Amino acid sequence: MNITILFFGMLAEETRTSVLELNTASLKLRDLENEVLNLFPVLKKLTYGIAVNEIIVQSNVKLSPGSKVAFLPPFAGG
Amino acid sequence: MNITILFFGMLAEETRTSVLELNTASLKLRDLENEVLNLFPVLKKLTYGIAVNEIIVQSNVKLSPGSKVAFLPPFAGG
Amino acid sequence: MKKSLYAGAISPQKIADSIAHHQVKTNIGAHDIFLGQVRADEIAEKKVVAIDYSCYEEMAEKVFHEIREAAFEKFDLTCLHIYHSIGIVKAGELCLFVFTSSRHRKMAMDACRFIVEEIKLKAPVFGKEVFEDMTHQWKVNS
Amino acid sequence: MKKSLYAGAISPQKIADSIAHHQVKTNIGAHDIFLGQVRADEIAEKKVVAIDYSCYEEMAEKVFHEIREAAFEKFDLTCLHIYHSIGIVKAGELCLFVFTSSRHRKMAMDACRFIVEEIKLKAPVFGKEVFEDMTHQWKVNS
Repeated sequence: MNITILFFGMLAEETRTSVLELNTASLKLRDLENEVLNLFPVLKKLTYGIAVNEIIVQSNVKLSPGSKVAFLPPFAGG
Repeated sequence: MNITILFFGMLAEETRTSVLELNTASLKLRDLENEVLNLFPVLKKLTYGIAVNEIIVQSNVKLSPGSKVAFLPPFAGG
Repeated sequence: MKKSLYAGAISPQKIADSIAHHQVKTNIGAHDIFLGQVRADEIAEKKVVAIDYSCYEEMAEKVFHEIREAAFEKFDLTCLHIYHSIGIVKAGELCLFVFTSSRHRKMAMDACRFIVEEIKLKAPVFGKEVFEDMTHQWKVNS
Repeated sequence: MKKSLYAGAISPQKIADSIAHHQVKTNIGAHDIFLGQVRADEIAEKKVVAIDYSCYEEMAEKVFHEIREAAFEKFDLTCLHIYHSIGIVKAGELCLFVFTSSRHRKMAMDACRFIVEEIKLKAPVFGKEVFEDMTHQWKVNS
């Protein structure tokens, strides 16, 4: 299925990518995350959180076609 | 000795006075306060605090010639 | 001694000017501003149209000065300004402007709250609530 | 949905205009305003001249909206505004403007603090600290 991967801030800088359409066999978030880490090994040494469809998730949620998976560096707002 | 008596806000309105130079025999605050209450009986039913030389006092302090004794209604600043 | 008593209502423009003056101080990371605004309260079916503030001037300036000194002592502040209106302030207009600045947000916010509470408690300021029919009653802080 | 993201620095004039707009609301007795200002921090002997803010826009607006809803739920507020800069904000300029209004001071102040903490914690906003020599480092909230 197609998943949209988004990178922001320092992560976009390090991966040199901000949006990526990925055709993946991963059905769950952790599998997709591993796939992305293999594509961009630089992410392994960076701190990030993940939002699926604009909501921060900690658990290994199921993905659906068209899900937006965002890799977010530490927040610096305010 | 001469003491300056000051009234503010509601107290000035009720006594119809804001400044009064009083030549008094009172040496201590409570005596002076009683003297003032006799001059302005309306004060007896009003709430007030007293400042001597711009400092709030609760105790029966000694007065000196030229002391300024202010009768202050409840504060409403802020 | 810096004066805190201010004739009449405090304008939004005065607040903007005050903020703008702090933009050269690049060690500031956080400002907190508290504004008191006169409410059109209804009391016994009469509406407050203004508060006429008066005060014991010498004592009030001394109290504001002491509050300022105490705040600088207690909190790590870069700047601090206090303005309180004296005279007529109409409903909807501003009567109090407390402005604290610090490197970090917590100090600015803690200091601002401390100052506002101290002013309510200690400043010899008196307020005459004026109604539409020009009668009045004396305001008491709760 | 009301937008909170704001292009560039927030001007003191915008704050004044915002305050002025509230003078018709005569049930308001207290406003609290928090302002974030960009500091010219020195990091390894290099001075920050600006922060270039970016964000995950859709998510950020959603988070600001949720923070606003939560604040109205928790506190008795009359009005509430949140603006966060996106793009370049120079040292000394303002990047965050939180504005709470209520009948009474405690609600306005408690709400303002709650909102600022929530923004720091939850808003997906990223800051690139730009140095004099145009090198940069990524800011992390402490």
